[in-house]
Amino acid sequence: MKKPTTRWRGLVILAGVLIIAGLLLGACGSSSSGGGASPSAASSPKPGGTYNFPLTANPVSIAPVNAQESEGMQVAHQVFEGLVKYQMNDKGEMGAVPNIAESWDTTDSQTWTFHLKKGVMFQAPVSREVTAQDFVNGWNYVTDPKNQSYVSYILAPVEGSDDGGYQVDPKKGLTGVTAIDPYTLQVKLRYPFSEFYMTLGHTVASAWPVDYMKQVGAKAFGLKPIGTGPYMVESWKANQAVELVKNPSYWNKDAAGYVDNIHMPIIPESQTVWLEFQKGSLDYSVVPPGQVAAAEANPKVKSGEWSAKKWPNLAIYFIGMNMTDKTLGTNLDLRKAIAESTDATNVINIVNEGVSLPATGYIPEGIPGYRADQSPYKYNPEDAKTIIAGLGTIPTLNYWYNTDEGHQKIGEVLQAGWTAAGLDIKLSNFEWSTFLDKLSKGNQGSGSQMFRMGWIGDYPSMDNFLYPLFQSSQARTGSYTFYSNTQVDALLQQARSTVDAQQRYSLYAQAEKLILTDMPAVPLYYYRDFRVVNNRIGGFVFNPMGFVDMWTVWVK
Amino acid sequence: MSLLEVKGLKKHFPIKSGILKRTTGQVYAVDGVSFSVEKGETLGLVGESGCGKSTTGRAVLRLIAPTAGTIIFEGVDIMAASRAQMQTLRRDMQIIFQDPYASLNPRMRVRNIVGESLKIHNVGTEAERKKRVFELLEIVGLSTEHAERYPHEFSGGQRQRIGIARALALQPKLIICDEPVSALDVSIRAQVINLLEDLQDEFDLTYVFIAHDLSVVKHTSDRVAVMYLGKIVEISDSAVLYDRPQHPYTEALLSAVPIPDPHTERARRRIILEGDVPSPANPPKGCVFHPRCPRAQEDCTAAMPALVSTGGDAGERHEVACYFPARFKDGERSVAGEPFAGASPPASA
Amino acid sequence: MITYIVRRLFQLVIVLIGVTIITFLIMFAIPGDPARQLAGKNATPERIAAIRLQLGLNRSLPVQYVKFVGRLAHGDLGESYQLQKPVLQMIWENAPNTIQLALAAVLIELLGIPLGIYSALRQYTFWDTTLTTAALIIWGIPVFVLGLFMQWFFGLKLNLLPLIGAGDNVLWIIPANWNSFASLILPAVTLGLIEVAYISYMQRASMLEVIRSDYIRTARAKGLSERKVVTKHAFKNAVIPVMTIAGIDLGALMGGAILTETVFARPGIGLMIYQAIGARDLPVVAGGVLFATLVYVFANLFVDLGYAWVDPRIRLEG
Amino acid sequence: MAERDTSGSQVTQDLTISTVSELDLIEDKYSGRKPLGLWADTWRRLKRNHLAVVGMCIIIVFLAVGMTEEIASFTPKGYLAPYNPNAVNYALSPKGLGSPPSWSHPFGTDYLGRDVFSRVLVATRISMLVGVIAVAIALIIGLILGPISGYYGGWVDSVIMRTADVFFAFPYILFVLLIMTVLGPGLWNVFIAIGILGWATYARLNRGSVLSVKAMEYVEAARAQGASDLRIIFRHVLPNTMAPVYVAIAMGIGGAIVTEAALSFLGIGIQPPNASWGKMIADYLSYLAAGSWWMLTFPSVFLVITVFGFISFGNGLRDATDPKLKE
Amino acid sequence: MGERLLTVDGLSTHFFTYAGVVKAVNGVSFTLDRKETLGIVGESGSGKTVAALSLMRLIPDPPGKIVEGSLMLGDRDLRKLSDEEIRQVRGNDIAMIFQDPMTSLNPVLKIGNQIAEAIILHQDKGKGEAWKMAAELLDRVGIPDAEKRVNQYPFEFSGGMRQRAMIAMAISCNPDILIADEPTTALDVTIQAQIIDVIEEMQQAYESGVILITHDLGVVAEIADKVMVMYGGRTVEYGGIDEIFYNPHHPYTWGLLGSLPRLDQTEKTRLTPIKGQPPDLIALPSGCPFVGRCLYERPTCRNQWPALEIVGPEHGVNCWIPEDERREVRASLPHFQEYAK
Repeated sequence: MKKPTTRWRGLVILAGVLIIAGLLLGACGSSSSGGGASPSAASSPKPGGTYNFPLTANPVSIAPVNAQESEGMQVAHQVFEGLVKYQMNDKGEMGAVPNIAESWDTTDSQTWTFHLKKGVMFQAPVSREVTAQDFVNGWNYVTDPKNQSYVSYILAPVEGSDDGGYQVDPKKGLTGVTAIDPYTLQVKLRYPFSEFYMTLGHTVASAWPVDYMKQVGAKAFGLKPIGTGPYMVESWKANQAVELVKNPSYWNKDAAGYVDNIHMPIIPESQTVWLEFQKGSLDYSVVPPGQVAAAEANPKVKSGEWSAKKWPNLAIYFIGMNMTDKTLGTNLDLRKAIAESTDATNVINIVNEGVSLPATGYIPEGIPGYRADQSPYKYNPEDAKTIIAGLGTIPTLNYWYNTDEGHQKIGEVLQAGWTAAGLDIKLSNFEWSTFLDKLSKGNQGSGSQMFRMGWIGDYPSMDNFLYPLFQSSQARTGSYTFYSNTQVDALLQQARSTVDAQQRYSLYAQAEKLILTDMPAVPLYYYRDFRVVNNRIGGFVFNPMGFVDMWTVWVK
Repeated sequence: MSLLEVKGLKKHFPIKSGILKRTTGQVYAVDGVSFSVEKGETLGLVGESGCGKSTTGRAVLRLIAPTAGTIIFEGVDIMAASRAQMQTLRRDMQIIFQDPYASLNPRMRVRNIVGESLKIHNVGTEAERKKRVFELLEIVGLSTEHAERYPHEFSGGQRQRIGIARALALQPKLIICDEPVSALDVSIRAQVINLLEDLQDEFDLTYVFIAHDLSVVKHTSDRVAVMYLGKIVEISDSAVLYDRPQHPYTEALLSAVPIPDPHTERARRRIILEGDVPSPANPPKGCVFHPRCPRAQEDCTAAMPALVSTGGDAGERHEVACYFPARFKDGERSVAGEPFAGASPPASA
Repeated sequence: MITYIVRRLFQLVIVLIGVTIITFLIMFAIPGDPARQLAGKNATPERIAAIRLQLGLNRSLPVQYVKFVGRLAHGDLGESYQLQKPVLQMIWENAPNTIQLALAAVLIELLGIPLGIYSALRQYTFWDTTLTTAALIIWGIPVFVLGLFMQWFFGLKLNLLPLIGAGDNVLWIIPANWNSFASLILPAVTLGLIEVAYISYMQRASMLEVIRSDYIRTARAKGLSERKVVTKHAFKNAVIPVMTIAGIDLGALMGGAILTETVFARPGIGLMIYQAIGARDLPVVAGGVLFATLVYVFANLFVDLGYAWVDPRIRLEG
Repeated sequence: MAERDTSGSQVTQDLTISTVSELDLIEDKYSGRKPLGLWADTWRRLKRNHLAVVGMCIIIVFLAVGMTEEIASFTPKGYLAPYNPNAVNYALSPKGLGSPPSWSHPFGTDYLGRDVFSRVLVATRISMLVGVIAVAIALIIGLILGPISGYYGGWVDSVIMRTADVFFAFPYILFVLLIMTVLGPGLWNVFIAIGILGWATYARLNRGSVLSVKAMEYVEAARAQGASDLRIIFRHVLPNTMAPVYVAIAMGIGGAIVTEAALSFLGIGIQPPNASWGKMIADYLSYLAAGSWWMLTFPSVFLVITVFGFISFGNGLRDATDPKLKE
Repeated sequence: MGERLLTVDGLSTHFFTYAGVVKAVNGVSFTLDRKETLGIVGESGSGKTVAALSLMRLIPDPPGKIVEGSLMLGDRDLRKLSDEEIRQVRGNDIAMIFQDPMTSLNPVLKIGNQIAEAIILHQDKGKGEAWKMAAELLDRVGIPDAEKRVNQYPFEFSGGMRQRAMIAMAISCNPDILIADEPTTALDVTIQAQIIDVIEEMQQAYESGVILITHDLGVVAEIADKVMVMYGGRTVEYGGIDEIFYNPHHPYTWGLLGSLPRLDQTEKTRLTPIKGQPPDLIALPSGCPFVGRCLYERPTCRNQWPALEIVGPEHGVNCWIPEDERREVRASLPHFQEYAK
């Protein structure tokens, strides 16, 4: 069957392979051109319409008991309110301002009295006024160990709780919290804590009807919880979407919200979110890695149809070092050299595409009391090289990160910098659970040495960026560095009980400086979140706690 | 003493079914076969496919484990032999297979195929073994240059010669020839038959010659056993059996074989049996042949007649398992209306 | 027949036990524990210990397994650690999307049958070579690359179809409205297209074998037209083995759904299990794997029954 | 893909008379030149299949590249590619988006300014290693258990085959994922995870062939000569059951390379700065939309071509060894 | 005899394989009359099946091709018919029974369907009627319970029954010519006797011409009227049944007859096999394919194919050995001593 016509066959095959493969893969190169719709002129807020806001994961929980990760808390933020809420002041600092509480007073920072507003109503179908007893019930519920709240640690300072935020004796309950009368709530702490009121903006401390929950059952309540906020949960379909509707009988007429519905589809891949946004079905989008510049240059951004902006976030990315490790723990020079050769600029410019800001300390800008340039070890690769050359042979060091494309790239840039300084670095990644497990066993020979870690503020206070991370009893689970310094511990304790704000800030700053000098963790950058929003929507604000106050947005 | 004596050999294959794959039935492949083979003689084993002749051959060599029965080879009970004893016994008992394509390992050179048993039994040195292989090849009519080739380079007849050389390697006493020529073309078939005959004379071999082709069996065998549905129905000296068959099945079988001679063939009376051979999983009650037997009577449905010696006309060894065998007296054939004295039907009939 | 089914179900139980044991063993060998995952990143060891106690994770592996099997016998798959929701309910919610996806993918795979037959009948022609080459290239494209390309091209560039999600499932596994049907297309094509290559290759081989068989020669000897020979005599014989493969693929696609569901953000069993692995949510992983296995085994069983139904030679004996 | 066990146990019965039709004879004997060795025979048929030949060339080229890089990895330089595959050069990656193909960097550079061509070349080594070693592991397990299962039958067979059933029923990617989670990331762990799950395919495949081969007369002949079980299995049975296994190996290597890519996409697998094609695809995927098409395109093309090569070669091999599929 | 049905003249069918040209059939001529049975005898590879398939133009193309010769069915040249016309011939004018009844029936179609199919195709009958006829045909070829059997599948039939069904299928359209290609090779001897009987009976009933292809000279002796002996794609000898068996002229025919063990032999004689191995079809000599195995070979034999020599009424042979020498040699062969008179 040797026909002459068979000769082209091999060629066809090869050409086919190349052409089809090329078509499939190369075709994706160009990006779509912009549509023609002109942006509507800015107008004043008006009610109605739907806001489309994607969630990037199925929330673990959207009820106060357990809302903990950003997605669940984002939803809860619209539905629940606490005694205080976080707001930025004129100086660009976050602070806690009264919300359900009208005011509070304390003399010793240990006993606190909160005066509640009248007329704060639970959403339908509960539709009754919120009283101090609701807080007592709610806090008791979340700190009761059998209710498996994993965020109750926020209430750990309250008397009757242990360090983990569980009641010491569930029979007695959370003894520190009592309702003096329907509008007065008294909280006794285990120790003086001047910034206690700031922690109470956290969802876990919100007002919610425990009696109603007991009526309908915890599960039903978990799917459709009732709060006091401007939006109510209409439905939550796991892995599909959360739907919110406007609360028609919201108590606070000043923040009643404009849009009727908030549609929150759950889309795990950022690439997909971004595509959906470009199609116009979302009003808000994250931008996948590598596409920030392209997004900023997008014609629709230029034309004003979309807005693209970097929003500061009260969060820090740092490189932890296991202080119990033989090589790292005892060698301050090495840690210093590592800090000096940590190439934050390229991490920010190359990997983060200029979105984040270089960190000069552990406390991000926007926290009251923030001080710039706290770290004594500036980027200085030449000096690092000299130090390392003087240290003799240093064994290969591990750098660990949890499995993620971005963390990997950061690791690659850091590795390049450290390698240039003369270190030998081995990158390894572990899936999140394993990662934490190994880090937490850093003092038991799990091999942990250097690793990436991040900290997102629970509440906007200096304390929150130092105490849980570096206080001796906390460092093993906070920063996973096993850092311990009695001087730092003393300073932090002193700061906690100091009522005067400026004095307190100065104590925290001293502690921060001390820690930085010991360098158990290299601060890499402060987060900023690059978000593109559709200007169909007005009033969008992305607050530094990572939340969007959706009651301020409106459809133009 | 016979070289080989088989008594009551049975091989039943279980039929498994049901949820737990329990045995729910049996295929009675070989069901109570007895015969003996004298040294130097050829016993032919004929029958149609499914009659159990090949199974019998393999069971005799314990290539498949018999279900029951005794096999005595040179006075040694093979059934009781241990693994090691069996190993030694295998030197004396060999087999030649039907399919010259399937019986040679396609991945081995002829040298290794023929010499394998020498190696297994540690016969001689490497050089001696090589010499022996060359010798064997020449004995079966191949040349030494064939030793390095692979089986697929040979034609069917040549392959069968290789198989024969392999069987001869350890100078066995008994060779089971399992349809050794049925896959070969007419002209080659004769070559192989002649070779087998020559070897028998030269090495004093004893054959059990299994075949479905009655002409070949007649040509090669001294005695012939006819099998039907796992049982021997008739066994006799070759000439006697072909000349004066007593069992109706043997008669039918013989008459069905066409003779390559138009005049003779067209003058013959043929007995055409009705229907097919029943399944060995469900053999008929009574005489296994009775549903197809032209002579069947009521008696035949009760029990399988035993294989008994009829003495024949001239005192030959002739055994038949039939209630109504043909009898020959002074060249006259008669089928008794009454049961033959040798095997009385059960009283209940 | 009944015995056969019963025996297969009996085997199924063995397979399920094996699968659950393996799942348990693996989940216990995995570093990191569910309690930590639940307790949050900075939980204290005491807190983690408390949660372990609550979840019953402090008990030994065999004890937990026996408890699991005991509950399973009552049709209870337990409750998700993370969502505190019955696993059965989670499966019930996620299964329609996955089953839809797998079934649709199988339907798309079946396109390989006409392609394979065409190739076989035109063996060594230009189109045979082209089709075979194209099929083999698609075979090698990783499913996520193909999926993202599909999203980009059909979802965004042409703006024809939804990029992600599953729409609303009103009628369980039937995509009853445009929304849920449209959102099925891209993932199903992505998942199915890669197997089209496989099916068409198998079909081609099967057809080539059948077309050379004796009974095809018999059919030709009867004077049948070539079309009739192919459609009446060859087709059924050639398609039966390929249908078997397609049926078994239904089960295999359950696994393939993980990647597709991730790319297309399609809430389904695959995505559910994937997320549960990350969360060390043992009951969900075990339940999900059990479900996927059940689908696989039942798909196999139905294929065998179907096989016996179309092919008279096969008798399903116990 | 799922393999199906089509072989059942057979009851040894009297062999029916074999019939070789004349046409078969012509096809068997004269579809080629004079009888050659089995391999030569297969090769003769294989080389008529253009797809398979192209596939084989692809395999040879990439295996050669992979091997060269493997050897080079032991040299002080550590690679043979034109540039150090891991050398970061921020100047070549303005805005972290890499730079497009140029004369000095024919495949462009990636987000860290690394030379994509060099990375693709060096990644060939890892991808080939994943394919070859993972399949080797699967093969070793499968080719021990398969013949044992098929040859001995009975409860041994039941245990092995039921275990294989469990492995088949377990969704594959999920299984690999779970094993990887247990083992943690790392090159060898990728080999092991992919390899350890592949055995069932080979075992089942081989068992089927063993069942048919052990009924062959030459196996009986060996037994008749007193050969031990081991000798029969390894000298007579196994060598004759390998043809379908070779095919499965070719396809399996292609499959393993794709599976590794999937693992990389899910974020587990090869550790940076090492790279396989799959890892590169997963890393570069997001840059496509940013317009840096070259990062994704080249490793993808390499991967697709290689998998194409293995599968078309495997398919061709199957056709060439399948007696029923002769042209 | 009866009317001439088929005249084959110089048929050559070659297979163009990668290894070279296989001359499977090389210049074969024969005729067939109504009610006549032609036996084509030869060993495997002799070209007998290919010759039969060529008649129906069923040679797989590629690689096979009828390269030469005329195949006259009555006054129609089968080689010149269009595809459509040759389909009309198949099954209708010429029908065929194949060697292996196990594989020659479609396993997934009911027996009735497979028989009725040809009836519907060629006889313009409705489906119901065709099935009824199918049942009658099954009954005719001796299958009990035919009414029930038509609704069964091939696997429910035993080998002998399948071959009966194949015969029923072949005679369903009352063909002029029935080709039986080794119809009994795969069957046991008692079943073989049944099948031969059926074929003979059907031939009588339908007055067909039968071409019986076999390697079994016994079967030929039983039913053939004339015999064609093939070797290496060539006809080496043809003639009436008695001529071939009692007056053979070709050394190959001698060899065949001499190598057969016979059931009716009374004393045990040694067989006289043909020496050597079957020929390699791809490297056939340009002369007689039997060279190398022939004991009476001469130099011409290798290079030149001998012309047909008529040695008796309807008896031809292709051999270079002079006729008297042939007679002499034959008389010396042990096998023919008893015919030597």
